Amino acid sequence: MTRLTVNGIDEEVAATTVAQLLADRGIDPGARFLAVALNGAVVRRTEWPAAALKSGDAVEIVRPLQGG
Amino acid sequence: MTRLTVNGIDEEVAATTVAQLLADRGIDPGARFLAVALNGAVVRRTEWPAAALKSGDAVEIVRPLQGG
Amino acid sequence: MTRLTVNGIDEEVAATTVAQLLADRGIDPGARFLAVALNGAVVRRTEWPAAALKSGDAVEIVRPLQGG
Amino acid sequence: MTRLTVNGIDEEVAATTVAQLLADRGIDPGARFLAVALNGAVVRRTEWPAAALKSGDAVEIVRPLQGG
Amino acid sequence: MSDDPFLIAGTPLRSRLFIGTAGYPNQQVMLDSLEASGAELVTMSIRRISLDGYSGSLVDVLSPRCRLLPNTSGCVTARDAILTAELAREALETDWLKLELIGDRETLYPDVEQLVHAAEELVRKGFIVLPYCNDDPVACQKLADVGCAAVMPLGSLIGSGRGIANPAAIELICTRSPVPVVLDAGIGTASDAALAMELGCDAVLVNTAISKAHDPIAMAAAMKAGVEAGRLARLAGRIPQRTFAEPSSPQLGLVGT
Amino acid sequence: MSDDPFLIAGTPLRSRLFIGTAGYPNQQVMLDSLEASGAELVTMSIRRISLDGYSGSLVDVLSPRCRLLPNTSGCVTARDAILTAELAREALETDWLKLELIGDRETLYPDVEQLVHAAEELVRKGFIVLPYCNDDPVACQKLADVGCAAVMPLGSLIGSGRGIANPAAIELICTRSPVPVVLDAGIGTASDAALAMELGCDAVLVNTAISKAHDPIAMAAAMKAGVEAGRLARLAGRIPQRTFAEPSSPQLGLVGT
Amino acid sequence: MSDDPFLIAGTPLRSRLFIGTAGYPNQQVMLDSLEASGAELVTMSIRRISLDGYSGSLVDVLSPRCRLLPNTSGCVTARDAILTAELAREALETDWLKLELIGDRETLYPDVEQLVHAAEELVRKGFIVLPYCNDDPVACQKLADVGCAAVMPLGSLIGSGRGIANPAAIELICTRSPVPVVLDAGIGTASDAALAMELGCDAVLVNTAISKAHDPIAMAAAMKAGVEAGRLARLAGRIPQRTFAEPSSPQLGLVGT
Amino acid sequence: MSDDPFLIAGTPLRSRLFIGTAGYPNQQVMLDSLEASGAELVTMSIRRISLDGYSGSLVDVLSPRCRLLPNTSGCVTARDAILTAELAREALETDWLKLELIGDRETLYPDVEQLVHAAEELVRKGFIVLPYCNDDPVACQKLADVGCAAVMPLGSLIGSGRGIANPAAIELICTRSPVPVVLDAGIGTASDAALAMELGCDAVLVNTAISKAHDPIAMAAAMKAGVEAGRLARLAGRIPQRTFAEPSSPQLGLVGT
Repeated sequence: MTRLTVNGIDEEVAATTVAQLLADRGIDPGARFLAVALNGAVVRRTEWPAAALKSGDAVEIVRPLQGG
Repeated sequence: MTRLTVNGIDEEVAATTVAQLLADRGIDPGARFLAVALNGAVVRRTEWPAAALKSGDAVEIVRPLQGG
Repeated sequence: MTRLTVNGIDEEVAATTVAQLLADRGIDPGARFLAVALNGAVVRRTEWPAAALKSGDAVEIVRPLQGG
Repeated sequence: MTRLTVNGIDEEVAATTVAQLLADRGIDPGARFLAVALNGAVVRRTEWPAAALKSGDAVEIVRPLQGG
Repeated sequence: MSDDPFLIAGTPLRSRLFIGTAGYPNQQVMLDSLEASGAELVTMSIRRISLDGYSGSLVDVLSPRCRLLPNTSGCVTARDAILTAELAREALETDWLKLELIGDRETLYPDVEQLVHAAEELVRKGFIVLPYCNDDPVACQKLADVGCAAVMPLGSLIGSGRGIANPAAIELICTRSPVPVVLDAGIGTASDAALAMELGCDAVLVNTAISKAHDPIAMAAAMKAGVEAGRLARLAGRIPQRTFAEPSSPQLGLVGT
Repeated sequence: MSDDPFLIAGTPLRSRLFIGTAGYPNQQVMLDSLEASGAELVTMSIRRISLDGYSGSLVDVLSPRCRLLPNTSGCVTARDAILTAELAREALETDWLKLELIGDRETLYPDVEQLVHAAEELVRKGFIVLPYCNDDPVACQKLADVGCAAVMPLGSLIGSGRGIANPAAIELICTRSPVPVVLDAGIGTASDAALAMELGCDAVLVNTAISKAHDPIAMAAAMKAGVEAGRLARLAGRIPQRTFAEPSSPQLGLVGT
Repeated sequence: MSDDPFLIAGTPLRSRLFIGTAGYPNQQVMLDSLEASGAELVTMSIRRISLDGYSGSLVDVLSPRCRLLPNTSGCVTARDAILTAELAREALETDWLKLELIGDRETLYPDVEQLVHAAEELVRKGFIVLPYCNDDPVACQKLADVGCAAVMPLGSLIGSGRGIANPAAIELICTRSPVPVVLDAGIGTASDAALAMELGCDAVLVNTAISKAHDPIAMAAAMKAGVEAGRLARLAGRIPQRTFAEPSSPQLGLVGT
Repeated sequence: MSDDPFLIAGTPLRSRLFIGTAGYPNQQVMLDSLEASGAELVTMSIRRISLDGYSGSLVDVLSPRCRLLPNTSGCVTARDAILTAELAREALETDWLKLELIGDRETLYPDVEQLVHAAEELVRKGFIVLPYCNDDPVACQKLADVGCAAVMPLGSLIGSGRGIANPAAIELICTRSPVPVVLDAGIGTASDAALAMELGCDAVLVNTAISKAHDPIAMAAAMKAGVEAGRLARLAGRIPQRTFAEPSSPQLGLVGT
């Protein structure tokens, strides 16, 4: 298991890549308008399958929402 | 008895002059800063003793008060 | 000749009716949007031929103009 | 002779110290409320006699004036 | 706005913008501005004909396009105002009247005391009276009480372009008036017209701000849009003014914090 | 107005009204308001997905209708703002960005010092940056100098509805700015939007005043008309403000005098 | 200011601040506030005595300290106002009168038409009439014409504390009035009083802003200073307002540039 | 007011009015105005001596009467401002400094970004720094955070006499500032100074409004009274502003009704 901070919350996950992390959460990686950052840097959608997660990583998974 | 309207209130009074009317109310006719009107006309202080009251008369008895 | 005050100006005129006065001035009495007052009272268009002028009369001849 | 920029103006002067420079200009070094900077650094009054001037130096000589 | 009818004296008007016809560079610009403004009610004055004969009339071109509202501008006595009103009715065959009674030639401030009396008599004579008045709610109430079809308080001095000098007074008049309130005088630009409508005015009368603008036709279109904007905003119900900030975007789920 | 093109960063925009998407009673009212506003540029925020899975997006309905302008609302550090900007670009495939960097959570006043630095870096990274800033002409100049595509000074506090607190400052910014000026924050009603345009602003951004109005759709239409009115008035060239009155009707030929 | 005499009806007054006596926490605070204000002219109302007998009077304490100005507050008809005025003269042995004639109980706006008629009659009866009126220059002129000793236009609604709603109107009245102008009603704080004097008013009448302040005595002193400040500034001749900046410090001889 | 002490950097000041020394008709008028103002803190600039010799100093006459506050007026870079500050300290033997860092020569608006950095360094060097800044609460907070002894936000452009353009912003700054707030720039007349104090400012700095007034000495006295009036009113606690009227006189016992 890997210790991550996902959207600000610490947790243990089985996933070892960004793509797996999304899948394990029931997030369709094909879904549009999603974006992911790993340790403060954006991970392009094409890199999700290859983007490895290691303990201590911080992941942000975001989407657009209403705003002013 | 005489039917008067005194400061807007109808009543029967025994008084037959303005001076008596004041006295019957415990108002010292010598008190300063008083003024009286009979049927819409001011009655000068010196005329109070002579100013006769008849039924239907309207009397105003006023004094200065705080104001803006 | 009759002494009139026409639109504020004193003058001698030959005209003896409102209709003549207009005609003498080259004002077509058939022209629309004209109005006439004689001594402070409006003279309806239909009364122009009959409306007699006597010395001392004041006549106003007006029309609409631009305004705010 | 030394090439200086004094209060923004380039000139050749004979003076070799700040004190001399002031004296040569008829500025009483004892006068109060004067201040001098040499190459962007303030030179305290006590150091004027010792403060050497070399070619290329920039000198500011200032005083308080009316202000808002 | 077809779902927002506007009536004066029972007559529906298709525009809440009234315009004056004076001071344009030329007649064509005036007509084009009238067109651009979409105004239905248009003011005219009544003046003596030039004595060297009478040469046609603006009315011919205006009357097919709009409803004429003659005024008594320049009158300083009730007598002159009433005579001018009757001549206007005779000349233009309309009972509608913008009643002006000036109390001071320099400020063109109305003489409200005479105004009320003249309005009362003209109402008696069957006129539909729209008086130019001050921004005093009691004066406006008196004018309504004597039968005026609307009240037309000033925003600021005629032709000054200073907009609405006392919005609180105009708003007070609007909340209390039993008849339509038409903001008259002082409008300088489109936001002034919009504000008038937001304060609760039923209509706005504009002349100089259009006719003396650098481009009168464009300003007429601006005033049309401004009146519509203000009316829509009034009906929409604006947010309250707050002393402190109120975030619009969601406050949760911020990145990286 | 086809004869009055408006470009930001070389891109023509068909409306000078930008609107926000937050705080509407529901999504349908938001979409109807967007329609009524005629706005092309529409703001969104970027937020963490709720961890219990992701359920479709507002973007699907908005993107066909308009150009999205993601913001960095809520960010208080340049680092978070820059990361949010890059996530926005990735998620929405647009380089456009409304840059917000808040210096105080209670007033939501921008932190202009950090704002300039973040803007500079984002411009370097290829973003089209529209920063929410204060009404300081020097700050606006710095933002233009670092390459911002526009400046968006506040009229008054976000969501306060207090309109334009300092019109002279906004006018000063407009007369001097080398880039378009978009009035952001504080607009409460249509006349505020009209005034902003009359002061010389190139566009207006509105959110709360529409979304929290009693009738958002009607207010969206009001804002559209207000922006048009103000822009037209600006182009038309308003009359000067005078201290004294200026009669509109002719001064000669008065009846009876 | 001994070098700046102020007269009403030929009577020199030592202060340009008039104060009302109503609404204080208690009589001592009122007297201390009067002391702190430096006011000479002080208003009172006239009311029916409570029928269960008469118990001494405020007048005993006030009359040695100041000049009393009875008012006709609350009157809505000329008849009642005139009778109240005559009772006041009898009770207080003064011809001075603040004439109030209310046209609307909710706004306490004056009924100017009745006011002019009542003023005319009271002047005929020998009163020195100071009428509370609206901010209409024509109304003020009429009041002067019928012989009022001063005019007292409202700044804003009585007791509202909104200050001077229409400074241009007050300034206009001041420039044209043949009699002293006393700003009455609406003053909320000291800067309002100063502004009134700067606009050209000869004096200011304040009641609620002092009596209902958290600390009436301190506010009385503030109003005294505010009136003096405004009067001094008026006499000193202020600088014009400029659109652009004007440096104060010398522009030459800057260090290092 | 002895019961209302005012300290900057722990130093008690006997007056809340600071004045500038520039632009007076002559030195005697300046000294008489200083006397009339009651000011203790007085600003001066630092300039190059005229090269044809040095001829005595204003400081000789000022220093016995007041505390000098040298400024860095005209400086556009932190480097020049810091050097000017150090020369001022050397020349006047004071650590007090009015820090000016101009971002734009036409508007004389401050360059707040450089201002914060220069202030930080000058504080490190032991100066008591009073920065002239914009009316941005975040900027004022940063200046306090780096150790400024006070903040001096502008009311409006230097020398413009436009008073306080954005009272809400000044009030916001006053409610939040951990250090004294001195209103600098824009004051045109006494009521502006009073308003500044009522908004919560601790002091006011005035130059042009006094020195360029028709009668500077009288205006200095007016400003003194205005500052006192505003401060007293602030401490007294003003009445709230109401939308409707609030009668002052008793409502019962009216005559004849």
